[in-house]
Amino acid sequence: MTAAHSLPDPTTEPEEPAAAAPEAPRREALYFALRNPKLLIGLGIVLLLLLAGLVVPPFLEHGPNERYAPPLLPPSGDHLFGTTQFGQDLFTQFVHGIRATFVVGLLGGGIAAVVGMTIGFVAGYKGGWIDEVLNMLTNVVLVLPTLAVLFIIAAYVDSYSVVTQSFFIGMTSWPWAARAVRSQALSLSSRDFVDLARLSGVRPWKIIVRDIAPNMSSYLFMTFILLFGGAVLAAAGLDFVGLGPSDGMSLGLIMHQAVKWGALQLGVWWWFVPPGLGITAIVGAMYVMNVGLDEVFNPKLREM
Amino acid sequence: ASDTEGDGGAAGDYPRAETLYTGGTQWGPPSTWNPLDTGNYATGTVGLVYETLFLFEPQSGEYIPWLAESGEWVDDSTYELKLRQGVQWSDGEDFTADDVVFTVELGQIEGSTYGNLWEWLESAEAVDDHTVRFTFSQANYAQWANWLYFNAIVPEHIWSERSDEEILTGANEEPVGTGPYAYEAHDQDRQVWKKRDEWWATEALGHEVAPTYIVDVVNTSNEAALGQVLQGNIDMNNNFLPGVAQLVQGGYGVETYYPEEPYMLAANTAWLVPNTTKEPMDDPEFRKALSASIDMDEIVTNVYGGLVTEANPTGLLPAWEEYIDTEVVEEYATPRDPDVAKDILEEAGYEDTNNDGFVETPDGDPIDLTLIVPSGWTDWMESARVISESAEAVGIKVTAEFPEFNDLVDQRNSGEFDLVINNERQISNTPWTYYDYIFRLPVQEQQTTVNFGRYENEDAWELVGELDGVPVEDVEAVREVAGELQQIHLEEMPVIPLWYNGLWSQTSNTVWTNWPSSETDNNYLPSTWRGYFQLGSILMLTELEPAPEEE
Amino acid sequence: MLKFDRVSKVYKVGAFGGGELTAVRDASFEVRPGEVVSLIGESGSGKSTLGKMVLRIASVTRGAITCDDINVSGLRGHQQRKAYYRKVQGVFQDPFSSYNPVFKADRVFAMIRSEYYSGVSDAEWRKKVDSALEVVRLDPGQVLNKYPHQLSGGQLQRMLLARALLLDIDYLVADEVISMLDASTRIDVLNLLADLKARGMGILFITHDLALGNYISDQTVILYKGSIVERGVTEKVFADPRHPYTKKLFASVPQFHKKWDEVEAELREREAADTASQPYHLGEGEEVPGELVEVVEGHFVQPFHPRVAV
Amino acid sequence: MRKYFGRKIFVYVLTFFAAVTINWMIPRLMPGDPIQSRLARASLTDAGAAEALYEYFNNMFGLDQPLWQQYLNFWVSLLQGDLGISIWNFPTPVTELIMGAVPYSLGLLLPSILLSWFVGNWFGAYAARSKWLDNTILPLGYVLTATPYMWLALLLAWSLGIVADLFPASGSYGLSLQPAFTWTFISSLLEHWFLPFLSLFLVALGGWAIGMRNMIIYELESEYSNYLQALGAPRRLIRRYAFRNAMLPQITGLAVQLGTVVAGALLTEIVFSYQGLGYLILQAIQNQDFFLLQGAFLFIVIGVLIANFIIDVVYVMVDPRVRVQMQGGAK
Amino acid sequence: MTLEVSDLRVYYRTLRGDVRALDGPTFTLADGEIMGLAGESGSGKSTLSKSLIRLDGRMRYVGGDVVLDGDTVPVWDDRAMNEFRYKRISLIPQYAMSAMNPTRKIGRMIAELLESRGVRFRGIQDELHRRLELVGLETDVLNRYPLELSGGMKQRVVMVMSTLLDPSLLIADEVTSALDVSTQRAVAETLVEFRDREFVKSMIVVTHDISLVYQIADTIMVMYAGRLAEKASAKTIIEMPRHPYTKMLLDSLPEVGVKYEDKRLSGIPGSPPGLLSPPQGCRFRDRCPLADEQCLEQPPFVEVERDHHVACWKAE
Ligand SMILES: Nc1ncnc2c1ncn2[C@@H]1O[C@H](COP(=O)(O)OP(=O)(O)OP(=O)(O)O)[C@@H](O)[C@H]1O
Ligand SMILES: Nc1ncnc2c1ncn2[C@@H]1O[C@H](COP(=O)(O)OP(=O)(O)OP(=O)(O)O)[C@@H](O)[C@H]1O
Ligand SMILES: [Mg+2]
Ligand SMILES: [Mg+2]
Repeated sequence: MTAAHSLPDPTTEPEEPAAAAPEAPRREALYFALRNPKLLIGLGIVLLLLLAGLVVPPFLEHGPNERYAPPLLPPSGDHLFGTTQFGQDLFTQFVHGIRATFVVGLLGGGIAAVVGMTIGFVAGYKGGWIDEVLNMLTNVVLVLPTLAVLFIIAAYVDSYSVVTQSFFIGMTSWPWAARAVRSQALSLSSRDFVDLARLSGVRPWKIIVRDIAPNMSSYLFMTFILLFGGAVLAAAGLDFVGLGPSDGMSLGLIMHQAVKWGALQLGVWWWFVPPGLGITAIVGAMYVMNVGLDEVFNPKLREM
Repeated sequence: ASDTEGDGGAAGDYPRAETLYTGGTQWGPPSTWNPLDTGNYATGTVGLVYETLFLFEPQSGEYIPWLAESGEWVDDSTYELKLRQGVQWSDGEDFTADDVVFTVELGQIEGSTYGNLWEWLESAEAVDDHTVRFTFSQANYAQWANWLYFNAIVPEHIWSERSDEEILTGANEEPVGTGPYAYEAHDQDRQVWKKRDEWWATEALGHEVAPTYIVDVVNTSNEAALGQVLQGNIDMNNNFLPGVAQLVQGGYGVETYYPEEPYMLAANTAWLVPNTTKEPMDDPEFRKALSASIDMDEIVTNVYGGLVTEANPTGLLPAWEEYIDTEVVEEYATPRDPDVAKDILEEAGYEDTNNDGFVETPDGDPIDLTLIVPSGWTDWMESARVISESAEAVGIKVTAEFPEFNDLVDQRNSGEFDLVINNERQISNTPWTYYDYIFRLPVQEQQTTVNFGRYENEDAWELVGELDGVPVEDVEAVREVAGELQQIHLEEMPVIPLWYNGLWSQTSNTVWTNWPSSETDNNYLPSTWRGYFQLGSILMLTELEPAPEEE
Repeated sequence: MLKFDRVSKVYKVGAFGGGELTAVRDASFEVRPGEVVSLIGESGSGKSTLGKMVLRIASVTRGAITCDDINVSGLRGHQQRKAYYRKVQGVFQDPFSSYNPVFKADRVFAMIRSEYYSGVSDAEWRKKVDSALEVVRLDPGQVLNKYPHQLSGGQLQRMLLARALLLDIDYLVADEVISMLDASTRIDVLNLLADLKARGMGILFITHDLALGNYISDQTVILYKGSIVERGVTEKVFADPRHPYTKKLFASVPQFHKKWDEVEAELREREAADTASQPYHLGEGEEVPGELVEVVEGHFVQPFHPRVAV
Repeated sequence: MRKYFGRKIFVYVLTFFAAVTINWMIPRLMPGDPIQSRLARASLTDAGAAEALYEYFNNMFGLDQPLWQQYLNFWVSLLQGDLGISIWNFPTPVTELIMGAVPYSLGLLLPSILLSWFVGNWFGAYAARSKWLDNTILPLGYVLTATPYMWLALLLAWSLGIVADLFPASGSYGLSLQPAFTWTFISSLLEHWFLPFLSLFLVALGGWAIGMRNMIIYELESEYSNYLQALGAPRRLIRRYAFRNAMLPQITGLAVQLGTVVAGALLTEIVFSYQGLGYLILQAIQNQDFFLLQGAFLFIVIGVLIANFIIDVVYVMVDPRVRVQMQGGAK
Repeated sequence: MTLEVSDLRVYYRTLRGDVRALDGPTFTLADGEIMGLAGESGSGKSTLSKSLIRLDGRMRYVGGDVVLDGDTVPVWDDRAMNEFRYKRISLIPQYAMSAMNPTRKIGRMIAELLESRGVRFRGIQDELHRRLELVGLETDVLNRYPLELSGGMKQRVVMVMSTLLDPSLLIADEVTSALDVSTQRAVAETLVEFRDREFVKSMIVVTHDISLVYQIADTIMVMYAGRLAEKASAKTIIEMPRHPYTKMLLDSLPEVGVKYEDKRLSGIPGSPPGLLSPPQGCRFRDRCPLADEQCLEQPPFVEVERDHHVACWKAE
């Protein structure tokens, strides 16, 4: 939910290459993508962590909550990230936590993206009173202090799982995305090719999905990335105050436990530093990747 | 940002050397100073301000006359109390027998915490200014003794003008008591008390409380408390502090009652309460198997790091050791051993018929139990996980869940839960309080304080009444009745004793020394918990000594 | 016949739709099959709005547009609308933005196919496309399977015409179809429109360029601030513009061979002949009526205050 | 103009209504009974007493009425400025609890929001100046925005608070003090305030810097910049213009971010045991203290709405584009 | 001679190599001359006009000289160019509509621009007011935001602003394309007025509308694919074009009064070559009906008649 504004509002359309670039824009994008250090570094980190979350856990002997080692060991060869008060291996917890982080990011960001984009598209495309109503809805949700609402929901919802958590995060974090998508869709739907599609008797939702959306696919993707980051941070916040899912493992939960068990006061830095670092790395890498993408898709920015 | 009415304009510092900082009892801003609001009054309201007739010191088992000079059973239905003379309320009025009578009679207000006293108390009358006579329809020695040291006496001249509601739930913002301290100030995060030089005990008993100020700090969390302890901001803390063993061993200047495991005195028993109205927990064999399956070592060493000890099979606290019938225990206790658990299950017909790795009931119904523990109670949550794991190891499917506290209370009181951990009864003058907790009948729609498992056993309940009727000094007689109850408990296992929760207390010698310790003569309970000043903790304050000035 | 009967359009404008803007006011005229009607006016005069109303991209606020006696705004349901678009189609100003840049250009054909000819076999469809492309004189091999940016503006614009032809339409709205094209390719597209007209198509040709309007149209409609100020048979309007606005337009068109001053002088000469007694000269304080006056057969002018400059 | 604000206010009222309703509804529809829990804490030995007290409290808090009636009552007393009495902290009025916390929360929020906004924008503008700066400030900005509020708070509490012992790591002022206008008190207040402030400030800082940097790059590419360059205007002037114009979207950005920052402050307060609304809300949630929760939440919502409104007004004042548009000027 | 451009080459850097957008034009512009620069889209008109004042990030100066009033113009040196900009060479941009800072009042913006160029605003204020009145604007516009003006008004403000320091050379790039005919005329006539009043010495008016340029220009220069095709007086170009491209271009333009039924015009078949690797020789070769072997060689831009330059072997 942060960095909503770090997606600039290119009300100026991506200019037409016209005669200038007879090369397919996609290939050009790929060319710049492969040469954009921000994109590559960001993507690299994200993939590395994703891989760690996906591939490593099945190879680990012990579960994330298993108490099998001596307590509070600092990082060492046996326990890369050290152990907890209960002799749980923090590396194991970390890789499992990464998993949850990605799940929340994908699901929460995904739900927010779907809701935000749907609302943004419909509002931008349909206009009129539908736009007004949706706009109002967006504004209402936008002004709500999301995390506070999430606190309340999370605290009082029964059988709270990662999926439910993602759902609620998704349902509260879409407004800025809806706004951004709406303004894009608005300017796109006044373009002639949309009118032409209408004249071809294509149904509105099909026009949105097949004509408008593909034209802002990079923008949508970037929006999703920001929503992903927002969802991860929101989930971490919830987990941290102990309002996260009660089962499973997440980076926020590790921090929660670290704090609860006095890691801070006892100087057990290896308990609370890596999970936060993990979140920062994932989200930060995503954001940096986003700038890279922006530069790839936006010729104006490439010169910088 | 503050509400410091009554600070008399003396805003400013509390000199460190004269101030005792405590913490661990107050979990929210101080909001009421009403001693009758037993679960919510600001830390110290009873003990520091309001006082009781006696103290009961569990370490020695002694009843210490306090506002009362003495008391005795004249006959089987009459108790006569001699009050101390020369005691004054902090507003200068004399403390008299009328105050005591008035306080006892408050029990007649509907909703009073000791309303049930009047079920067997017939009357209380002031014989003279310093003598009160109580007439009983039934002599419940244990309960009466308990009442005498537990309940604070309030001044009639102030309280008699109040409405019933005000008396039971009012904030009582300017508490007038007989105790060694008076209200000084409070804010969201603290309560400040100031020493009263006119305290009666100084003259009468030679007791003098050492600190001029007591600042009780509101807890936000255990870990914040840990930080404050480490920084020397708090002299005595009564939170459960994770990792305190390391602190004691590691030269952080933090001390506990025992210098080594279990570090703490035992304060109460943590019980695993099965809902005996539900299948299969209605089967004592199953309950025993469940009890046998629990890996207590894991909880004691890994979860608590040795801060607690496994409870006696009867669940009675060490202070009640003399009431335990060792023969009964030897004969009837089920050992904690997974193999034993498996045997019991097999014998009782619990088998894994559908091969999912978990046993089914003899009728073949699958068993899938949920153990609830309040969300955020980290040590219990961790313990619950251990219990779930060890139960599953013998084939009983138990899942640990962590609802919000209120939700848990709801499930617990209404009897919806399967398994819950509870430690509501504290140490007291008599094991009666524990058996009352375990066997109390009749089972109500809402079980708010006792017998959460809704276990019904008329015989046992009758025995509990009998126990109440045994004079508290008669150890032999108490043990006899208690022994019978222990047998029922061990055979039926309506609640499963787990461990003794510590009387969490960590102290620092930087400003104050001579804290209660097993190593010294100061053996009073080191606690500010509600109800513990009456258990002698108030005397701990009189033993404190300022730390020698450092060069 | 495409008939405009006192058509008006009001847009809501301003921040949050506070204000109103009348883009078209009481416009009435007709487009007959086999006829090109030029709609001429300055920027913002409401030309495109009229076109969009025909194409149902904008709604009609007042009045009615009928196509062969069917009220265009009265169409209900997806099927009716589709049937309508089979008869009436449009081509827009900017050939580059008429194509979705992320897809190949011939997607405009594919859309027609999926909506109207879903049963047609590949071969048959191919033939249909080829013949439509032939009409617009495009080589299928050169334009199919290419991205829009790989084609020239003229090619793109012609493909759009071919797309309209796939539907055997009766009426075409051509909204500034050539203004974005290079001078050298403009004329080809214009010629093509003329050919279509010869095939019996009715064309609403929207432009701000008088010369182009004149080149192919039969009827001319001059639009000024949303109102029709003059209309009629093209020759008559061009030979003898009456309304001051029309005259001003004429005087401002850059021409070869004639400089602006010369044109203006010519017009002034003619104006002298115009007497104040003409029925379209309003007296002091008279309201401008909505109705046009027929000055010569087939030449209508909106009455005006003669001395008021526009 | 009036119409514009009329509409805005309508949206605000609607938001307020929706937010407050959600907040009213959710805790009540959830399992658990705050009064039972309150009584449970009192360890009443007498079942009859429990019942009587239960009824008394239920009646006093109006929880025995049907839900719709409770809802109506709620609005009625809200409109009278009565937020009720805290259940958890009975019998303290909710207003008193909140008023005790709000100054602390505001004291954290206002400086951190405003300062981070100004400094962040300044940094961002600075970053857009050269490739070198861009490559150093930008990644730092991203790391900062990507940092979970509480983690940064933890790091600061640990490193500066516990290890280096430069600042206190918890509380809002020294335990030996009483609030007063003395230097000792104020310096203690500031000492305790610094770390929570710093953590909020830093996280927000990154976001603004990035936003500004992106905006200003767009502005520097704009046509008026090009034109000015073609006329030989010095970079200084062009940057100034770009900065000013890029600042405007950042103002709206501020409105969008407010909710997040407030939430971040809740987390930070929790880490530092700071005496603000964060701790109150958490307690209210855990104790199902409907009234306190309503009150605290109400306060946040009103705060966010007012801030939004101020931002709206400011925006209209500083951006001629919006102003002209609203006055129905030439398009 | 105001301006002498010789063999100016400016390319665009792209991924796949240089786009030779401006490939060696050589021409002169006399004092007081208004030169229309015409040509189809992509022929390099804007590139030429930009080269004379400011190369944008992707443009690369390759070679050639520009001399203004006897001084070499260092077009390759952004810093040194600042001396020339505004004071001696000025520009009315193609995007005049959005050329002003939307959040500054116009007057303030002009003042700031002038001060930043070391000119005292006070000293020039009266002249500014006079010129605004000349173009039919009230001085009140200085107190307004750009947003509050119509397109035509903005266009005129920019014109006044650009010429305030009486530059020798003014480049007007497509300043009328976005306007409708009547405004177009007013703006075009103002340009002539500026020259007549010597606000500017000479002017290059870039447009793709030959008929418009014919109305105001003294000479017309036609570009094709980054090169010059023809330059002559306006009258000569319209009436006696020599280059086949000019001829065909003029032939394809309908005029008021010409009707399809009467005279079917035809366009120029084919399209201009890509400038990434343009063909050797005459770049119009592929579309030229007269082309032959000779055209494989680049025709020089020669004076075939007095003040009539053509780059075509076939133009005798
Ligand atoms: N969607 C819309 N919302 C509000 N106003 C509009 C909208 N579309 C057009 N207008 C306004 O309606 C008027 C007529 O616009 P229209 O597009 O019909 O003009 P036009 O004659 O086609 O102009 P141009 O030559 O520039 O294409 C203009 O003032 C325009 O600003
Ligand atoms: N940024 C760029 N990168 C690559 N090629 C460019 C760029 N800008 C222009 N070109 C190419 O340079 C050539 C000349 O462009 P220029 O803009 O000078 O044409 P023009 O004659 O002004 O056209 P128009 O009439 O459309 O403005 C064109 O082929 C164009 O494709
Ligand atoms: Mg089984
Ligand atoms: Mg089974």
